[in-house]
Amino acid sequence: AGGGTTPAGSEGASGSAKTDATITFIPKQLNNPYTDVVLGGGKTAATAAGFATANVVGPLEASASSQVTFINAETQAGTNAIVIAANDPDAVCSALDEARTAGAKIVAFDSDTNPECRDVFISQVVAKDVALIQTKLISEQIGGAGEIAILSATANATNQNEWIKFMEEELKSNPDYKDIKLVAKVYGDDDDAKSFQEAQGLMQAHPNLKGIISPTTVGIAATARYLSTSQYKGKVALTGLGLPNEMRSFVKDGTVSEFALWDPAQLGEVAAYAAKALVDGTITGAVGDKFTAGDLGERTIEDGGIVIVGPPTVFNKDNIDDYDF
Amino acid sequence: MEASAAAQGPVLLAVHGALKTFGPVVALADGTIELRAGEILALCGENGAGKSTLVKILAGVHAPDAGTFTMDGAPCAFRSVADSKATGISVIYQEPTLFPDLSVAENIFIGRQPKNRLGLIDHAQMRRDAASLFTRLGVPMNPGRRAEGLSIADQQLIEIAKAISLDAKVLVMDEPTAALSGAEVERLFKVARALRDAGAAILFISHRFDEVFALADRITVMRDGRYISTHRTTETSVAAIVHEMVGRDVDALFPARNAEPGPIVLQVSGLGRRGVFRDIDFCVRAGEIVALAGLVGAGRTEVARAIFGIDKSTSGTVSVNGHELAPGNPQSAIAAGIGFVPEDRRKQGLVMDLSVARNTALTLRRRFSRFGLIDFRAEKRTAATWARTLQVKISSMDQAVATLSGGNQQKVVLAKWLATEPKVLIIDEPTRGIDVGTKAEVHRLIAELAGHGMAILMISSELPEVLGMADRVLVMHEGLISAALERSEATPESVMHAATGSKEAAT
Amino acid sequence: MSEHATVAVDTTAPLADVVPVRGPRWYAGRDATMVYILLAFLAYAALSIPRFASPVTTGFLLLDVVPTLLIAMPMTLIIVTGEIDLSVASIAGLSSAVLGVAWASGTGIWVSIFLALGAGLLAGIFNGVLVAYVGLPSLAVTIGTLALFRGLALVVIGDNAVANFPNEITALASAKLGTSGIPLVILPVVFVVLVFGLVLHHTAFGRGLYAMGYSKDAAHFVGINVGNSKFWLYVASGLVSAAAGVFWTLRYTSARSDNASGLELTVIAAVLLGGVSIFGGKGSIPGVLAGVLLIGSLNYALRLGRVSDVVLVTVTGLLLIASVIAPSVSAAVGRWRHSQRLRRHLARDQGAEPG
Amino acid sequence: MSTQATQTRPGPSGASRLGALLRLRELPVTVALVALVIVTAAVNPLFLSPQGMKDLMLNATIMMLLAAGQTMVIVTRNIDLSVGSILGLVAFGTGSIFAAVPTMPIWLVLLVGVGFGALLGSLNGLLTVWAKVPSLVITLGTLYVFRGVNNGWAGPRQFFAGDRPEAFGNLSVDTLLGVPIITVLALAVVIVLAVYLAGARSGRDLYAIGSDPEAARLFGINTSTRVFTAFLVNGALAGLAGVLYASRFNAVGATTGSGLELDVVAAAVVGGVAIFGGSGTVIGAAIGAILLNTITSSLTALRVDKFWQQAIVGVLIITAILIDRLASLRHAKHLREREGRNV
Ligand SMILES: Nc1ncnc2c1ncn2[C@@H]1O[C@H](COP(=O)(O)OP(=O)(O)OP(=O)(O)O)[C@@H](O)[C@H]1O
Ligand SMILES: Nc1ncnc2c1ncn2[C@@H]1O[C@H](COP(=O)(O)OP(=O)(O)OP(=O)(O)O)[C@@H](O)[C@H]1O
Ligand SMILES: [Mg+2]
Ligand SMILES: [Mg+2]
Repeated sequence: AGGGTTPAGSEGASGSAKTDATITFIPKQLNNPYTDVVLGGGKTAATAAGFATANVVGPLEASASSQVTFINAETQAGTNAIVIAANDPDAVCSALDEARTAGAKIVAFDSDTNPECRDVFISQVVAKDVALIQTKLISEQIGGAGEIAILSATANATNQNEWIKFMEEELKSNPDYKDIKLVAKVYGDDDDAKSFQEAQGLMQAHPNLKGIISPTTVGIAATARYLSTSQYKGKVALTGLGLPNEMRSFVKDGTVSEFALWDPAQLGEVAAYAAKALVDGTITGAVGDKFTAGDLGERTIEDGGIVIVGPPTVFNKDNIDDYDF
Repeated sequence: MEASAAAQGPVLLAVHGALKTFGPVVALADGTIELRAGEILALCGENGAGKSTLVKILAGVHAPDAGTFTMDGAPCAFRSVADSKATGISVIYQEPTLFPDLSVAENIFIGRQPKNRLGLIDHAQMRRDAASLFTRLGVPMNPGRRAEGLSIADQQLIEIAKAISLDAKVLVMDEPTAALSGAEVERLFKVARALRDAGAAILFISHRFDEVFALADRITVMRDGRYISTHRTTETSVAAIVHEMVGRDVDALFPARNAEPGPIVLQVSGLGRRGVFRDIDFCVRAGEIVALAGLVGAGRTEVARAIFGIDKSTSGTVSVNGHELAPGNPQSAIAAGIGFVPEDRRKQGLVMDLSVARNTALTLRRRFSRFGLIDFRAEKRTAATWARTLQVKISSMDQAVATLSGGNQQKVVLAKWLATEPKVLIIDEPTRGIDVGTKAEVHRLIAELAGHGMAILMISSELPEVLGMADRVLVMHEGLISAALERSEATPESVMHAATGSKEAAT
Repeated sequence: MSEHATVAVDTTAPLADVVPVRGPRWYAGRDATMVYILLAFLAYAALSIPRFASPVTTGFLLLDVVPTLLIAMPMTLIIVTGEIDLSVASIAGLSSAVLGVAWASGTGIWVSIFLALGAGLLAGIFNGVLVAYVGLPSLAVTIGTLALFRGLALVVIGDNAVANFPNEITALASAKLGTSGIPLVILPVVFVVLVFGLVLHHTAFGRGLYAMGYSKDAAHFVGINVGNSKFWLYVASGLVSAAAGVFWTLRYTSARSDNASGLELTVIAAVLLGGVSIFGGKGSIPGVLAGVLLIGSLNYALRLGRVSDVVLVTVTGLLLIASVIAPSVSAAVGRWRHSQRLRRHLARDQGAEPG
Repeated sequence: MSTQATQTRPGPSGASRLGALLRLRELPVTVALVALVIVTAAVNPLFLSPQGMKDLMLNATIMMLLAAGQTMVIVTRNIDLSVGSILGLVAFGTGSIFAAVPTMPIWLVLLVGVGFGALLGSLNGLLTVWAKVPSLVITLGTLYVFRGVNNGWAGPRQFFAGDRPEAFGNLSVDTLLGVPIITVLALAVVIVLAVYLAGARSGRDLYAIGSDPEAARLFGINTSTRVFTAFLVNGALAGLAGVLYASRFNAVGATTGSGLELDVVAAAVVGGVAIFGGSGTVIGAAIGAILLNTITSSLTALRVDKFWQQAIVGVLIITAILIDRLASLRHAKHLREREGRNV
């Protein structure tokens, strides 16, 4: 018989706020600067929302199955809410199912799991918006014509793959982009050195390359580092999603002119409030449910059980110093 | 034998009461020697008497537990090998210790290679130095060759070259001749005498009394790790030394045999291995001992390996009791009833880190399996029986064979094969490194096995052993059988002639 | 001038009583120590980590160690012969990829599993031929096949992931035996462990493995077919690794090219921790079992205690170092005590007979 | 006794220079490298553009240093699996130093990095030598421990190229006669090591130790000191590689350099270093490192499907050891025939 707390009863006391509820964040990987900002926001908000304890556990490397043991341990610990950024949408599913059976609420954030295995998914932004802003930025930077390439994270990253899909569709369908040709997609596995060398390989394999989109913070920084140290600096455009703190020097030295990102801390905050609402029974995860995410105001669950955090910001020379994350 | 004029010189190296224990084993209880400049002192004792242990203490390999050591009258200690070398001691160990990946020349000069003006090693000079050493020893050897794959004899010669090149005050040789045949031994002796006459002190260990009496000025005897006595060679006899060594009289004569050979058991026809030997035709009958004689490098071992299937023959056949063996397949040879005691017991005969029991039982793995699972008890019992039969000196069956003395290791190899009760036993150098007492025992054992109908093929570089044991002698020269001599025809002269390929000896 | 005229020496001096003669005892061996450590840790964890002592733990913990445990079996035998197989995790990845692609292309699930195991078998044969018959050093070969098999997995499945495996099958992979919390898959795993244990410790083949681990030549000279033995070990390793890959795929319902990546070092660490000598010749299945379970339960206990993986990584490393250093230290202490006693003994002797 | 035996064995024979050259274990890998570069350049001329060349050299630099250090260790029949972790720790340390004291002179940082690496390497050496236990196990242990320490120290913190002085980053940008400065540095290190291993007595001792450790002990070679030194030098080189890593790449953090160990060993093996010690050269290992790095670049430049790349690298490694093996078998056979009898 397992000692300790009994798993939180499910729909028992609908609407009444629990005061001893616990929440655990499981990011894709610990020790990642972007994740760190997200979790910072999440933990602060978790306390504000009324969770008794907020924990962060997670693997040191972002492989598909590495999160399962953590979910198992949380299940056994009787955690009330698990907030997870899935490395693989399917690999974590059966473990999450067991956690739900034991009474935990599941919030996916940043990178979705299979929709059946979670209650809600907190998305940074509308996936399509992220894709479109990046295609728009690259088109502007290369003058609307030429070869471009994408340097992504891992080949299986759910969020990146979705954005890439939208980018490809947009490039095909939008007449403004008819002169832009996507010639390659490569993966840097969110590893600095690997992304660096992939960027280098792109330049060699595609001598006419005009621009690179890197929809991942590690990838864009590594690519920027390569460009800034090579003859391609200022000649090959680079945009994507990056952290202002990491990109500041590259923006200032002219390697990168504009890139985008949302406020990662807000992502964590909304996830924490959503988790609290689920645990309290205020919402069930059904489309149309509404909850208040602290200072960020009211949020609505949209189609597919998705909650959108907010629009992305575009950073450039003029505004980058206003941000610190 | 000529006694050196300097034999009465001052004591150079003195050891008194050296003690060395390995856990519960007392390897050396009272090691005592007094070595004079300009003399050759022989150290005699049974297997396990502690000779090599004493050598290793002098070499700085083992730290003694007690004992006093003086060099040139001053107390000294051999804390490390480097220490011992610095004191002027140079050692040839019982087993060759070469670096297979390095060239022959570098093996000799490692750590003291000649340097050029830039302070870097002068490889050409090193090769020249090595070549001149080999000329001095009268051995043709390519100094630039890698040491890998050299025969034991060649390795031993390199060890000798290495040791004499050190120009040490004290030269210790632990059974340097065990793997060598007459010609090389003779040359080694010439060099040793020259060194002695130049004032070096030489400690010489051998189980061959003819060598000991031919070379040494004095003989020190050890028994059970203790000093027994020292005599001038001219004032003692083999029998007296043996008596002191063993503590009783040993009948060193070869056992008398007059068994009628039975049917042919081992038949070798037209056996050949390209570039190594060819046209090997002979048979061994039940109850017969056939010796394969020849100089080192004549190809005897290679023939034995091919018969047993270690190497694949390129032509010809081997059959046991009429059944042809698959070439290059030791399992088939074992199944047919062949046992093979190889010449290099350390690398080929034994798994040094395994216990005596496990080693002895290695050949019995399948025999004691029931439904594929091994019957541990039956296995252990059989192993113990054979170890006892051969009087292997051990403290327990679980002792690793690495900790046994050379002779006792050889007995374990024999036990391992005798336990399979083979029809044919091939023994390569059966008494290499074995003391007189055991040697007589091994000879008696071989004779007894033959008496029970075992066919025995014995390879030996010791002429007396060949002549004393064999019913027939096959002599090999350069990969061919140059003579097949019946017992009556086999004399030292006829065998040596055939072995050296002299025309008149060919039959 | 033989001044040392035959000195009579008493050869029965009582030196033997300095240290009593002792044979090895099974309950004091390296493997037994490992089992004690495992038990001690489990007891400690049960008492001090909330919720550790529960059937839920058994279930999750055992499921977690299944791949390591499976692969550790052939790995033990291979390391005992003095070789190594670094490609196991890549073989698991390859089998996962094959399973996924076969299933996605409409092949029946059992046939797909069969194909996945077949891929492992082929991979094992490839390793086996290169190591056993061509005679290449296994460390080097399997560094090569580590890249090759992982690369083939990528070629087979690319950046896709196949997840829609039939529910009955994936449920089987994490099903429990009644309420005991023990996963169903443990039954075949126990069978595999028993088979490898018997083969290593109770058969002629196993004996041969130890012998060749110490000396290939000596093994060859007693008629042990070194090449064949090694070949079959690599084949077994390929097959078992593929089975681990299939289990991995079904448990996580995800066939991907990077499944099980990095597992090779975990397996090797567990095997070495279990007392197998990297030089070959030494080691046992019970020891390895204890080693695998120790790492597994340590892992789970730390996660339950929400201790960061950083600690786990560090502890694993320290354990590994301690496991090889401890015997050296205890031997050194033994030698020191022996020489102390000897010195006292000698001093007493000298006091007794002055001069 | 007779002197006949003298004629039964062949005397010394002068091997021709060409024969010696053909027997060099570095030859196959060099030929492979040259062929690869030529083929790639023929298909994609950009491959040998100044920028392409520079990238090739830069890519190989860090691996070359690691492979050279690893060779020293492998030659003594040891192995150091912890190099990736050492590199990571030193790289993060470099980032920390610049974060704390941005004005720190670069040479001092290099020195500190090398010293830090040497310290970690000497820990490996000490454990291996003192406890007389297999280095594979010890360094597998320290691989985990160093990585754990790095994780604990860095946490989620990372330092970026922007946090370091520009002059430091320029080490891996600026060139000397077309060769990047850090590559020049690495080449110098490789050459010094190569000369040491081939021409110094203590260098040759390393080969003796790897060839037969027991014989080396009996011969009186100071095995402990030599092996310890090899680990120390390897650690120092991994440290140097760590500093250069920080100069070249953008981010240094908790996971920097993880998984490098097997690539390094592979590079040495491809370069003809025998995994069980006793033979192999630093030059060979360095060429092996260049080859492994170049193959990735050229496969990309040849636009080979990237899913095939890893498989091809695997095939290459196996081919290299296969060729090495065949060459040594042929050599052994040759020797046998030359020394054997004419029968
Ligand atoms: N490392 C060791 N551990 C335990 N016992 C040992 C060790 N080395 C030697 N012995 C034991 O010490 C005794 C003396 O061995 P040693 O090798 O000195 O004999 P030896 O006189 O050289 O014999 P041989 O003529 O056979 O070479 C033997 O009984 C041997 O078993
Ligand atoms: N692996 C090898 N590589 C090259 N040459 C070898 C190899 N093994 C043996 N030889 C050479 O082959 C010749 C025959 O060796 P073999 O051992 O058969 O001689 P032998 O008659 O048994 O002599 P002995 O056993 O007395 O040394 C020797 O000259 C030896 O140097
Ligand atoms: Mg001896
Ligand atoms: Mg021979």
